[in-house]
Amino acid sequence: MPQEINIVIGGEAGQGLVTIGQLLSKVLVRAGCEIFISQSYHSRIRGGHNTFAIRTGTIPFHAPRQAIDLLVALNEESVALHQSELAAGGLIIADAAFAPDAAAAVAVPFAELGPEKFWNTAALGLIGSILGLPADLLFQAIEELLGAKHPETLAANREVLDRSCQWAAERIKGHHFKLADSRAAAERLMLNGNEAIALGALAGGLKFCAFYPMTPATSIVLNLIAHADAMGCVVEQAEDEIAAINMAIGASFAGAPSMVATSGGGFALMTEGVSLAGMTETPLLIVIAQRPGPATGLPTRTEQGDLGFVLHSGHGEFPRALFAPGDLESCYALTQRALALAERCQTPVFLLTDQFLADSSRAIAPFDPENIAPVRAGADPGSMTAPYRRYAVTESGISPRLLPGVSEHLVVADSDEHDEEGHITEEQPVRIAMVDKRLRKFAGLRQEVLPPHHEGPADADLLLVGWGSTRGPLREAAEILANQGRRVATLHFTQIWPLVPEQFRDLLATAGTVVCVEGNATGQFARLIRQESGFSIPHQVLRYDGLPFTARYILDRLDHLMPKGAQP
Amino acid sequence: MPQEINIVIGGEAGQGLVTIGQLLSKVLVRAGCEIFISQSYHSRIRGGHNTFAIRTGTIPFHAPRQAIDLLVALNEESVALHQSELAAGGLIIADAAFAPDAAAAVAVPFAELGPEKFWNTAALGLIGSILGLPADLLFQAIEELLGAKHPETLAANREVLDRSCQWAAERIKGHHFKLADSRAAAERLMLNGNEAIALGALAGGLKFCAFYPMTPATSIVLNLIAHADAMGCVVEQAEDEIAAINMAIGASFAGAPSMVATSGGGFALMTEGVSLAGMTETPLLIVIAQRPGPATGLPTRTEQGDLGFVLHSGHGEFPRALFAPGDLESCYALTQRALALAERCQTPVFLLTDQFLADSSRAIAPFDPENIAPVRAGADPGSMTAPYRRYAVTESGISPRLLPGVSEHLVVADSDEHDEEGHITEEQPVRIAMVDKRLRKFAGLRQEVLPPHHEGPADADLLLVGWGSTRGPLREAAEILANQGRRVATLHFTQIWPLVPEQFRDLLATAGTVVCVEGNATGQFARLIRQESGFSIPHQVLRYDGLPFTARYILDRLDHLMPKGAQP
Amino acid sequence: MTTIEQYGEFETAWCPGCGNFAILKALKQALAACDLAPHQVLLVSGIGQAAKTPHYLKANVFNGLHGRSLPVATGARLASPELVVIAESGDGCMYGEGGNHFLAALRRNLDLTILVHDNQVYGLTKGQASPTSDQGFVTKTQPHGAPSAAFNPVAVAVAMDTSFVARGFAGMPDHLAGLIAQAIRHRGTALVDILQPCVSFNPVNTFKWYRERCYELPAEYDPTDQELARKTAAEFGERIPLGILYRHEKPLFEEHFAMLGQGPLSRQEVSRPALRQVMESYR
Amino acid sequence: MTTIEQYGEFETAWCPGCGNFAILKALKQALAACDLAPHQVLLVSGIGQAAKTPHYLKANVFNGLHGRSLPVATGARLASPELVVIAESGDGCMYGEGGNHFLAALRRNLDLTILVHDNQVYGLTKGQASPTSDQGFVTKTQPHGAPSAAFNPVAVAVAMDTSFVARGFAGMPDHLAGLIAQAIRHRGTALVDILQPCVSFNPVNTFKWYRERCYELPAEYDPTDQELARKTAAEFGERIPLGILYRHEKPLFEEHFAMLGQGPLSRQEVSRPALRQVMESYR
Ligand SMILES: Cc1ncc(C[n+]2csc(CCOP(=O)(O)OP(=O)(O)O)c2C)c(N)n1
Ligand SMILES: Cc1ncc(C[n+]2csc(CCOP(=O)(O)OP(=O)(O)O)c2C)c(N)n1
Ligand code: SF4
Ligand code: SF4
Ligand SMILES: [Mg+2]
Ligand SMILES: [Mg+2]
Repeated sequence: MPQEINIVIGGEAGQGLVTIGQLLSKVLVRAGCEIFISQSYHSRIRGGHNTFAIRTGTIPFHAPRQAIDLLVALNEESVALHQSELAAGGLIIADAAFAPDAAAAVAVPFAELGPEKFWNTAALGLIGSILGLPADLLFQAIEELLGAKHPETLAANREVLDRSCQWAAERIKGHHFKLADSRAAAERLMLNGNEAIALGALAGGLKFCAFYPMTPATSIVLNLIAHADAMGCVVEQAEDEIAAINMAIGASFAGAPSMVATSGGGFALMTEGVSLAGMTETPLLIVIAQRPGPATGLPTRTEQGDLGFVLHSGHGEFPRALFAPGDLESCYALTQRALALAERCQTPVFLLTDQFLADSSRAIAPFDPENIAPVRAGADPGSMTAPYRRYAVTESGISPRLLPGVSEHLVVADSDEHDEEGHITEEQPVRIAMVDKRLRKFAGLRQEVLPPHHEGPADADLLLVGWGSTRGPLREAAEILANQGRRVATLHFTQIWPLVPEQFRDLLATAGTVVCVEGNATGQFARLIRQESGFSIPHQVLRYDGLPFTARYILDRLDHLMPKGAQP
Repeated sequence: MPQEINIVIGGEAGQGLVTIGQLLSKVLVRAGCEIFISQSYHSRIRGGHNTFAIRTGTIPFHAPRQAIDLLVALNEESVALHQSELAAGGLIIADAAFAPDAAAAVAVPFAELGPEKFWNTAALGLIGSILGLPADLLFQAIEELLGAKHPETLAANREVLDRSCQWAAERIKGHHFKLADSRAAAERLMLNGNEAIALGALAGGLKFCAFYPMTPATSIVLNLIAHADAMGCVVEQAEDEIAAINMAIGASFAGAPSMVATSGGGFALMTEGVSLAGMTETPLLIVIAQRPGPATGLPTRTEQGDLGFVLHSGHGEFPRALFAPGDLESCYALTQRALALAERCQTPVFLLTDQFLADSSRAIAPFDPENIAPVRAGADPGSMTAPYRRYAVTESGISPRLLPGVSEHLVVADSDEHDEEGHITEEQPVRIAMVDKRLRKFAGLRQEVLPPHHEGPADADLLLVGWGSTRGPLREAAEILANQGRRVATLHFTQIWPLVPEQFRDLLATAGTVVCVEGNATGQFARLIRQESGFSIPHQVLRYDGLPFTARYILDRLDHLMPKGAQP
Repeated sequence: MTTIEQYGEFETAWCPGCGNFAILKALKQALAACDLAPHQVLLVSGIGQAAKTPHYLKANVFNGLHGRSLPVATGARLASPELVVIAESGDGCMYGEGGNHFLAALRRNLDLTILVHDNQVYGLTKGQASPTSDQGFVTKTQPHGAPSAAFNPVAVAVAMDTSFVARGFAGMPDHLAGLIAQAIRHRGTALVDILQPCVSFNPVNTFKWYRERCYELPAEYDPTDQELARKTAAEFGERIPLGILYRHEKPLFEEHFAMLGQGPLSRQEVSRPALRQVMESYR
Repeated sequence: MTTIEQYGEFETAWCPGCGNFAILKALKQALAACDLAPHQVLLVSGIGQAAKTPHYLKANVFNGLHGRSLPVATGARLASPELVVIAESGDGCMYGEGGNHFLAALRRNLDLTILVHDNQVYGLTKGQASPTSDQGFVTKTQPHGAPSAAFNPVAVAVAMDTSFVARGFAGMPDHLAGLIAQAIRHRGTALVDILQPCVSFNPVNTFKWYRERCYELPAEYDPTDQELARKTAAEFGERIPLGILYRHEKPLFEEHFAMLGQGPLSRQEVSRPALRQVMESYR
């Protein structure tokens, strides 16, 4: 019995491959399997070639796999595009009309299994039986989807389902795709990265979000909206991104823990607002889900190309922090941390994700809704002595923040350089005091930096360095090499700014070969590491074709760095 | 006779100090003196404390001086604010009403010299006679200003002028402010940095500029507009900065060498457009006149705080170049170079200046209007084979650029990732080819990088590193130290990106103490140097109070770096 | 009972003779007339001479970016429904850089007051044409005269069926104070475009120029008649109507957000049970 | 004589049944009717489903950023007065993200055609409310219905005295082709708002919905009567008028730039003597 199976469903947008995929995932989770789902789609509503990939088995997965065990091709194009990726012993399920005549191919007479509108159910049945999933579990999923309203439709579906399972059981033999039964708890949450961010935000006390739709960030907001009423969170679609960030700043000023979510192009329009948040010292969470640029680029693909831009965004100088989650758990945790940090340091905090992390799902252990510490905005007016000074110069650089209207204290915020009370000034000494005050907050930020996560021997021959969404593939590549007996380690960053060289300089220095793995064409993070630590990472594995990293992709490019013979 | 005199006229906006200053400057230039003018003003139209400083003498100056020889105080505030800056032997000229009773003060009974509306003329007469400038030269300047329309006004002015000169000649004695006569040619251009940029742009072939008003960039555009009809340049005030940059991109696409000019906050709104220019490979000159941020900051002051922001502006990855002129001559030359480079490499090119350089004037040798090589946009359609491919993949990365409408070839530009013809694509191989093509242009840019300007011994004990507008004060500080027998050198950058470490790494390494001097609070250029060369500059002299550097400011902060006794 | 004195007296950075002084006074008068204490009020402005106004009276203030007063005001209003929110800025700020927010704000109809100091010029940046500059208005940046047609904010506001549309004049401060007070009291988005002579950069549209043209809408004028309002709002030139051009009630934007019924968001706790249910939904 | 075939046939990324197909066809028809060769035309678009249109016919194309088609078109037009410039995009692009440019373009009156595929929804991003979505329109992002009032582009355009204002419908392609042709021929800025059913994300404003409401303006309708135009343009709901709502000549923006008389800027040399004089002026 295989430890894992990589199932890829391919077809056109609108053919229902997502429905099949989601039903199948649900059943797999209930059957106690681990799963990792990644999606790829075109920037169009109908047509185009899309895939829904499910990597499932008995061990947890954190990255997609290239080699396909079970290819479910809903159209001919899918066969053409993916046949070559079939793993040894792999299987292609396709309609008799266009199934290739290859040993690995199963030509399915869908027409015989049922009328066209039930072919999704048929496909589900086939896959289910190949994987040895109980038909009842499959049907239950369909039932939940369709609801009890139309019993006759349900009955018809059940018929097609059974017929298909049967057909598969008889015709598809000699394949070892029956999944070993796994211990994974059935009671898990099925989340993708954007859903985890939305949950983190709500758990962290988010009360306001303004946005302008932009792939791949929109689904974060969709999830906030779905729960807005239940959680008392105001979500407003703004007229543009400039409005979005200024609304969030206004809401935050007035006491609502606030965020915006966008992608590179939309974020570009927010950069003046970022500077405003820095100057007015207004807490703000800015979530950027990256996609390949420049400009419109590849709207539905993935990249890590906006690091330098986000890190330097906004004119003038002010403190900031930047997080880049590496998995669902950190999407949830870091969003809460970022919200709290923004409020505490009264400055913009960034969360940098990308389409890969946004759209890839796993079934994970539920979060504990009791174990949260939601942000509460503003200080207690009672503790304030009059006249209240919004920008009182303090040692930490953090001034007491009151909310307008909650007391008789007047709160004055200003985008011009200002005095302690918030009024415009051009006095040089005040200017210097205010710049120093704002920058002192940076020292505070530096004190609570999350160190990078190091796995493996400190004196490894090979050290793979990465940040954000590459965590899964990075670790899988390392594991594979380790299993081949190589002394390999990974160093993964989830806080990108501030960077504290003391936390990692030695690890870089003591390791043998150091390779930086990142999803862009110019090695932005490697440059940042050199800027902050002076250490030049000699090797890079880069990807900028819009597709996510896989262990295979990394390993292939490591080959030339490895002593021959030691090849993976 | 003194080699130089530092004259500061202080008063309220609206009191006419700029008129006095400009008239005086004109006369000084005609008298063959070298001059350096710097202005300081508040962000308001009337009132506030402004100064017009003229540093004049027999040697060329490239920076303002702190110590004042001749303070002309048009109001009491000016006395209070600047009395302490008076140099030994310095003189204060003020109305009897508020002149301090100090030895250095001359109480002038302006009322006796003439009616209030002529007091500017009176002040001019006083200063002129103190400096020993011929009254006729002074009067000629007034004539040119007022024109011949009202002979009676002129006569009245003449009277007041003579009376004032006389008064000064009799009452103000024992001061050695008579200027040594100088050889400087009278036939010079009086320019400030923004005027030099405008001239450079027009000489470089600029045909289109779109802008949204923003201090301190607006005067660049004002100068373009003043000559727009004569030079056949279209200048349009856009509805906002987003429109400005997109208009410029549209105009450039259609064949007009184009630019935008703004300051940090306005530029923030342009960053998406920067990315568009990078993706569509549209030539564009972007001029950014810096002022202190964040946000609105200090609108009328100076800073070098936007370097990192500009350098990383725009989402995604594409090649760019960034220049930062250090004086009027390089404002003129680099603007032309930037325009040409943008056209040749079909990518955005930046010119980074600031309020100090923008508003400080000098009298300089005229530029040669024959010695120019204006940009001509686009390639020759005749040379093209059909089908024309706007983004044909080439070795240099530069594709033949045709202009729409000039031939039957169709020109297609796209902000999405595109194929060679310019049409939307999501094909991975095409994506990779296009990213590589665009980035190959970076190699071309690297080949023609202007090396930093190094002055002084290669193995100096002290190396002062700077960029952009700090050139003047940097060199003056070095000269002063050199005159004290110190082995000091300066390394000044006017091209900030790309950086070619081979051009300067050794100089940094071999020098004794290295100090980076820049007008911001976080040492942005020093960070960039480390990022690109790995070299950490150990010392910094920073300024972020909104005022320009002076030699004095730098020297005071170098003190602690110098062996005692060797103090300047 | 709030008095105008409670709003204080401050030194300004305006030119002597500027129309802004009268507007500032009218605003204080209106706030006192509405019996609002300074801490109940939030003034949001952009950047410009007009945008400095909030610094010259006692109130909560957010002086943000050029052109962005409306989004900030919108966010603040949605976060804290108890605040009386007034967005105040210049014509360039509101109709130029901020044009898109102006359209969106009128479509939203939050309970919000919009005061525009309309001097038909960019003052703080020294006299470029603004969206409301008369076509042909000559400036240093428009030596051949402003090439675009002037923007008529009240005509557009009426065309967009804005809940409250008025025009005032700095030369008639008491009338103006009355308009501002009614705008603040109005339930919905209220626009007051205020003709404001700029003595430094607008030599054309002076106090005299406006006085010769402005007339008060007659008592019998019916501001609820949209067709009449369209016609009247279009009038700007030889004669300029002052007063409430158009007024009608419509549903407030706030009503679409149930949670705003519970007061300021800052006072609303995160409910663990609700969060648990939310998480369950991802099972 | 140009034929519609010269504009070619291309595979699109649109959904079967989308209103865009008819608009694309009408555009080609209009261009052929105006006897324009592909290389004489520049199509400028933003981002969205509508904005993909220029990729589906032969022409010069600048497919720029979401919301920014108008400034790019403006710059291109000012640089090259010989190009026939058409800005084409969706309702979100033109009236949402690009709202401020829409206002500015109408004020400028360049010789420019603006085609808006108005499907009252954000299509490419999968169905959020757009500025023209009916108030209350339910989407995933507006589960309680769009909270803002719908933007009426033609009403605002008429209020701004735009030179040419028309509304077409994808369900009447020949009528639409006629409108587009007249818009292109019109000397000045011409807006054509095109009702375009989105079969994937707008289940409300369908072909049927529009058919039941749309009516052609009668022959006797006088598009030069602004008061009538204001009234007619305001009509959108039970009945929706189609045709040229408002039309009148006014001076072209281009006329303010003498150098545009000398043809494309790319062909104009830098004059050394002129430059010398310019430099002299700094003596
Ligand atoms: C993004 C941005 N662009 C430009 C500016 C420069 N700026 C400051 S005020 C102003 C115009 C002010 O005009 P208006 O809004 O009419 O106010 P007024 O000064 O006339 O009262 C401009 C363009 C800025 N601060 N920010
Ligand atoms: C600055 C920016 N913000 C957001 C987006 C995402 N986006 C792409 S198309 C679109 C909306 C399209 O709606 P519309 O203009 O009506 O065109 P349609 O797809 O309906 O034809 C959005 C929000 C973007 N590409 N750029
Ligand atoms: S510049 Fe004009 S608007 Fe500004 S303060 Fe002076 S007069 Fe008033
Ligand atoms: S989503 Fe709507 S607008 Fe876009 S192509 Fe499909 S039907 Fe047309
Ligand atoms: Mg104004
Ligand atoms: Mg649309």
